[in-house]
Amino acid sequence: MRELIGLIPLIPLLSSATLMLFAGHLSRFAIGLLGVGSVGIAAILTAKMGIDFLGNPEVFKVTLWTWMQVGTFSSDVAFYFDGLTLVMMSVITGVGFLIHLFSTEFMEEDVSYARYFAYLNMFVAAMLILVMADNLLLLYLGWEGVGVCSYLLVGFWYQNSANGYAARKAFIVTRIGDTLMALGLFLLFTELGTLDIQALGDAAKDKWQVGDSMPLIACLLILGGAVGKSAQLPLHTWLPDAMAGPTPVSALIHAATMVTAGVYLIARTHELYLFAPIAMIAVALVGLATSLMAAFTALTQHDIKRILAYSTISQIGYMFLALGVGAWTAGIFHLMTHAFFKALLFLGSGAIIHCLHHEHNIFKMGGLRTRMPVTFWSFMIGSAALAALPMTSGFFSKDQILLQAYQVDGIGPWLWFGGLVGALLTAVYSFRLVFVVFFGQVNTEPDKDTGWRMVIPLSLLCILAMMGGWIIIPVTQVFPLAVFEHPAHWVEYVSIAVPIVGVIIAYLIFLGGQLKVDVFTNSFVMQKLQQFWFSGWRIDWLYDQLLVRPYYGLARALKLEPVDNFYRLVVTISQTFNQWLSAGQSGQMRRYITSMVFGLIVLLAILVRAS
Amino acid sequence: MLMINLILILLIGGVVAIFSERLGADVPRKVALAVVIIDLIYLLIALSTIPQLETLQAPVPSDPETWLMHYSVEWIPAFGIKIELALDGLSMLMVLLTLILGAVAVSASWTDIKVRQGFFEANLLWTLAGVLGVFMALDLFLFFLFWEVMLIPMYFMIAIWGHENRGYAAMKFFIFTQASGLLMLVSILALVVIHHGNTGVWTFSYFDLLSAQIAAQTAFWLMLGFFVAFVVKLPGFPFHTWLPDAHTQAPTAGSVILAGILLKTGAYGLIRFAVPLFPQASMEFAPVALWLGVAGVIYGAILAFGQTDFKRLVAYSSVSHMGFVLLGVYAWNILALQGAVMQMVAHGFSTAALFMIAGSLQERLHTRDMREMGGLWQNMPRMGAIAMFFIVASLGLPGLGNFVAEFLVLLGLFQVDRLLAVIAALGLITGAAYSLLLMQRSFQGEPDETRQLVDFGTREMLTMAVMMTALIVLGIYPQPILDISRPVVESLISFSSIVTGGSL
Amino acid sequence: MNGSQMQALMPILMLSLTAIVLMIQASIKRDEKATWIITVVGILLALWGAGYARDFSQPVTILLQVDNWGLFFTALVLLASLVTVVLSQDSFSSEGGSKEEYYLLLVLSALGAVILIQSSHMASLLLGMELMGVALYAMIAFPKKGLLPLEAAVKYLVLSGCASAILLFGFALLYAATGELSYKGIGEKAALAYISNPLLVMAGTAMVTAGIAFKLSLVPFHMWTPDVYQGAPTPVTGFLATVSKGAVFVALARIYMDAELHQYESLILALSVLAAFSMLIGNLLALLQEDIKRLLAYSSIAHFGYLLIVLIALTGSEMASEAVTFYLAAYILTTLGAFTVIARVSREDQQKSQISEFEGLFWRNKIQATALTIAMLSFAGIPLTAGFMAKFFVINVAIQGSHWFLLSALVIGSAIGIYYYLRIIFSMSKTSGNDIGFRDRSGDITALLLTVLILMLGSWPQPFIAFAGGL
Amino acid sequence: MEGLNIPLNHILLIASLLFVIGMLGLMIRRNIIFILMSLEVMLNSAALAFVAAGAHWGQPDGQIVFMLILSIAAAEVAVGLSLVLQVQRRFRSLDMDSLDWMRG
Repeated sequence: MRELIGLIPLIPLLSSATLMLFAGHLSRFAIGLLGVGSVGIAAILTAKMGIDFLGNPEVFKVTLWTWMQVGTFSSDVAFYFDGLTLVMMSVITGVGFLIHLFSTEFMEEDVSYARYFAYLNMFVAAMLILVMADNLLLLYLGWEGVGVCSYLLVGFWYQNSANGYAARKAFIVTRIGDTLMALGLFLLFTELGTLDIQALGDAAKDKWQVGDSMPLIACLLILGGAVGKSAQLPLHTWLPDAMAGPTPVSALIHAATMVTAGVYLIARTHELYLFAPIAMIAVALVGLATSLMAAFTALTQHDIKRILAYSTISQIGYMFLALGVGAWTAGIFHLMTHAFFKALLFLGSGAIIHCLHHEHNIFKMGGLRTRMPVTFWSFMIGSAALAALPMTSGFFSKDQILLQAYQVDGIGPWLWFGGLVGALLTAVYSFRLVFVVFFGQVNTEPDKDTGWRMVIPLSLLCILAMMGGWIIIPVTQVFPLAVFEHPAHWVEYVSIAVPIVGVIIAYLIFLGGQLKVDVFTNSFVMQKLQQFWFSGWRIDWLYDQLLVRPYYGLARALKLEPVDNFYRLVVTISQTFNQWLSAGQSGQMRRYITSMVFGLIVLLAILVRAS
Repeated sequence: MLMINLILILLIGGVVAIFSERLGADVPRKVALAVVIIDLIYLLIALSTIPQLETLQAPVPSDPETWLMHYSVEWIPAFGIKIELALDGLSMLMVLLTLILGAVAVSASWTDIKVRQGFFEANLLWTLAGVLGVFMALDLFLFFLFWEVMLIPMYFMIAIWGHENRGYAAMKFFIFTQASGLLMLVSILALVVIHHGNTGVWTFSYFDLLSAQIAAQTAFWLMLGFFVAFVVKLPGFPFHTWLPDAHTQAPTAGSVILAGILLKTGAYGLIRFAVPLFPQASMEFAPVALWLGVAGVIYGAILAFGQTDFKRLVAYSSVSHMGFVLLGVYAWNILALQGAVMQMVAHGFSTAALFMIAGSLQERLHTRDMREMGGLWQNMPRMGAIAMFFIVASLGLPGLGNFVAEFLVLLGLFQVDRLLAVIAALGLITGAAYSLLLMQRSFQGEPDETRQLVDFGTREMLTMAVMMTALIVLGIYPQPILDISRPVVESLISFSSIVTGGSL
Repeated sequence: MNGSQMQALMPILMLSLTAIVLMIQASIKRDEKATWIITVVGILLALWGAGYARDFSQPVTILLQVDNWGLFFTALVLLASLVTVVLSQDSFSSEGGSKEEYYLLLVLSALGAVILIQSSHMASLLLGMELMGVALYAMIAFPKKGLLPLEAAVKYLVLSGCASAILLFGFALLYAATGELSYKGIGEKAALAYISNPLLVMAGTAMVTAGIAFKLSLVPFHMWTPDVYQGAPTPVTGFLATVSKGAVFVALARIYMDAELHQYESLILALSVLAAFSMLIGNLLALLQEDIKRLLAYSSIAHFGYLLIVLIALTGSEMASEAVTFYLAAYILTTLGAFTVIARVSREDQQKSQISEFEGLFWRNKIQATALTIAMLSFAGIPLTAGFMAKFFVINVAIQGSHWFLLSALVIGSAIGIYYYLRIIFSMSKTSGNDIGFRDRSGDITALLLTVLILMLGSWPQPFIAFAGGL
Repeated sequence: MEGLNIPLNHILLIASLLFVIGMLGLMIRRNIIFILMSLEVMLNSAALAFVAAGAHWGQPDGQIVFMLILSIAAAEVAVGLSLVLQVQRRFRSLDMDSLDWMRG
């Protein structure tokens, strides 16, 4: 069975290749079957491996072949399987399967049906390779692979240039992070002589001391990669734009799996981070700042998918916070629950968009509670989990994060407080969404209802979003045991109460109308602030001014090849000489004689001078 | 003799192609394809009989008998000039690449050559012959001869079958390479004269000249002569300006050969001649060369980003990619050198394919201006998908050949100079920027539904499949290639007795 | 003078005999065909004579030096004359419609060249040079049509006369200083005279150099070249470029070596200046030239600059004399090849030597276009052609003599040169409206033979190098 | 003959003077006839130098060369004058400066 682990990414990959090569020869049904079935098989295989593992929790490694071996550098195509891998694989194949199934209905009318599933399958394969990789180079392969698939899927509807722009932005911004990560790999290899993740940990123990500068630099570089892929400050700007892709793609790639790869990466390399406490704090601070920034932004958006996108950014911020405070398990746990409820929310929004003629603006929706009951309940459950209302999956994971953040020496309470503010905002914006979209008057009539291929994934995800909190993830062997000392009870009570308060505030403002905030929000300062938040804190604008425009300007300035000017100058000089000299050839013989006389004088001068 | 035959087959094939035009306009291309494939098969059969290939005995650079093949016969004894050809792992890779891409080139211009097909195919075959000569010649005189002579048929290909501004482009190409070639000739002769002065023997043989004793100052200047010639061909910053023009104006097959093979002769020259002949001087010069390499990587990428002409963009991307080769060579450790070799091979395929796509677009749209393209995926989905493949290959997607190359080069460079590696790594980002822009402007965006365009047919798909397979294999299982070049690279490093920092 | 000496003079005798026969024939019956045949036969006999005389090489009186080296160039000059005769056959006509006298002049001019090559004495140098020159004036002015030949002839006559006067005056000064007129004599006495009267020796040397530099059209004595090249009928231009310049260079080399002039550093310096300027200015002048004959005139200026390097580096290298031999041979063959094609394409029409006239030549006459291409590549010094091996020799000699300054001038000049040689090739490869092929058997055969020789010399030079080494 | 014992240098000086005069003539004169005359002056200055040098060394060679120069000058002038006739006929002028059809 273990040897067959390679099949898990291979099957979606083969399916993808088949779909690309024989797209024209397959019926839509066959395409759907291949696309969904391949991920389904992967999911079943994963489940089998999971059951085996839970019965006999033994870590193993399967080497397929040597990828490259040059000098002392060697990297294999090898898979490593432990609890963490299992969790990630389960999320990818499980949630992935549901989203694939959902897609068959969502994309039903699209002409590029086969292309869609080809990309999606390829993504699943790449993502699996990412989490299964035994060494950082293979991980990097998956890492870049998912990036390309994300690019392809964001720009899936390439006919619209805006989508293409969003896709390119997504790829290039994450590439910046990827490059930092690549540099991190170079540094790790140069310092530790290997890229095998397990070997790295051992080598680090031999060569590094806690607090050294090398681990700090290396960890920061890896953090750079994680920040890019997980859309954290300051490289988060691509994710809201990436919503240009089909909604199931947003669910799978930009909510459940790919964007959490950064969390996985840091968790996977946590042994290195243990040598760099400053890097850990950096991770926590990045996470907290991102989660607050994104929460404020989500509050002001009115595109349903952008709200969810900012919410994703914010939630990943929580995961980073968890990693930064050493709550590895809690971080991964939140990763999993987030995958459930965020996929649920995205799919729900997909269903709405699907049924509402591709309407994205929440203020043009409303009253959908009765029109689309399944979707409504999905949203309710999803939002509850997102807001971390008690007993939902989100509650368990977020609570753990906040409590463990509180434990950190020194800044712990501040981190906790920041997290709480975020939690409050989360509750507000998520229920703002629910109240605006599903209650009130009907602004747009849906023209169809959700079919079974949408209902089943939604229902299953509802269950997971509700019950996911009780799953115990098998990562105890992976991470060092957290010294968990239960904080004072008031801390816990406050943590539980804050989301509920948030929901109430949202109700009062957006549904009940009891809380009149118009005067407040219409004030000049608040207007400006709202605009500021709406624009995503003008970070896009900043990058545009600082990087994009200068680069375009540079490219435009250099377009005509300034280096060639040198060669043109040489040519011009030669031509000028040619013209001068040619002008001398006037045809008048007396000039010729003069030239000869001149030559004679020169020769005489040279020769006689010497004598 | 086998190596001579390889060249002769192509030369004679060219003559046959010219005369075959009398049988019909479409005969020469078939002849050309047949000739290249025969040559390839001949080579493969011959290689399969070499016992060393299995054991991969490390060749000693100065001992020709340890090479895979060696052939030597007197030519101009007055100067000790011999017809001396030899093959080791590195040249074998290059020869294989040449012949495969040669076949691709014939296929690439299957339909776009409308006049004087016979002469065209002849020039193509003769260029290939010249390139083979460059890769196999180990007598410096003979090497120089091939180096220069291969340009003439290439010149004709651009000058006769090129696009609107072909005269200028062909001229620029020829003058750049010839002028720098003259410097190399002076260097070669100076080297030989010095060797003659020391030993009283006239010889142009690589194997003898490796041991030439040269004063440091002189060696530096001589090395510079070689360096300039090779870097112009590579092309490295700031000698690259001939390339965009030549590429843009050349017919498709010309671009394919130029980008796929001809540029590699520069890299090959650096690895084979410039550094081993003058190890000490090269070491001293390495920092400058490395900076030039980095400059090429970044500058090429920025300029590629600014272009509106499809082929020009790809041409500048070559400048950027070949910058990595320069970095790889002058980092001069086994990682970086292997990376450089990989880059030579992988870039050969990826760029050749992109030029072929550019050629197909020009044939169909009669323009290379990307402002007049857009949404072509809609019209030609197969071509779009293939373009996407090669574009992600060229931006260095792991799993494809180019990534292995760039990764190894950067990793190797990192051991030597971290700052430079960091700057060069920016090339990964800028590379993504121009690659995706290319895709966006040509294949994505608003489609023009009124266009009636023919998608890739079987011939094109087959050709592309060859290159795609090659890149995938290079990407996920590069070890065979690395193993072939490893002994060469290792021995070169040990021979030059240069120890550059790092853990290697 | 004994019989053996007479045998040594066989080529000269044969040419003289031909001249006499031609005169007699012309006075009996004017018949161009017959004249042509007699000329060809005469030159062939002289060629045979050159081979025959190899067994009798010796100094013939004080005036002439018959040796293998000279005989080789004699043969080369005769070959060039032969090609000129073939090309002249139907390329232009004189006042009266036929041109029997032209062949006579050609034979006389060739005779002058042979004498010049074999001269070892100032008097024979003078005789040879003037015989060659005066006949050439008339040849240039021979065509009845157009003003250009006449203008060219007058300019050449006056300027050449002036140069002769300078040369003579220089020799007079040397004679005054040394009391000798033979090269060897001058060489023996000059060193002594230099101590007592350096001014006289150096001024004389300077003027001799100037006179010869004119004939070789070295900068700044070069200005006549383009006008004469352009104005003269193309076969005559070819003759001038090969026979006249070749013979003068051989004479210069003889003076230089026999009179041991290389010991004077200031002379080396003067020659270096001439060479450097010739290489640079010659190439620059040719750069944008539209007339192919003028272009080749400028290119010839550069080429004699390259060749001069060999003389300058004479003492530093063991292979200088081979280098001179090889370079001159390569240059003469290449120039002949080029002018053969130009003569066949432009025919009588002076205007047809524009480069644009050569557009599409590849598609009109493959053989001649290929020949011109090879010739241009040879001029540019591309491997596999004679020109490359020639340049190879020059660079080799220059490196051995460590003349880095001249080498850089050579490299820059050659780099410029590539442009204009290539321009001609490019224009031939263009597709022009005029794609009608023309057939021209004698031209094709001549061009083909010369091309084969150029390629042979370039790709299999060993036999020739061995031969040249034995001269 | 003692009275005629002029130092060689003096004669050479005069010859040089003549030579320069001829040269200046070439540079200044525009009429072809005068140009040919200047040429004669230059050639004759060389001849004079030869004679003087021959006398200085007591050799006949100088005078022999003088004869040679005379005949050469004659030949040059013969061809030259015939060309002059042609020039007059075709260009309708003897102004050397008008013969500038070829340039560049």
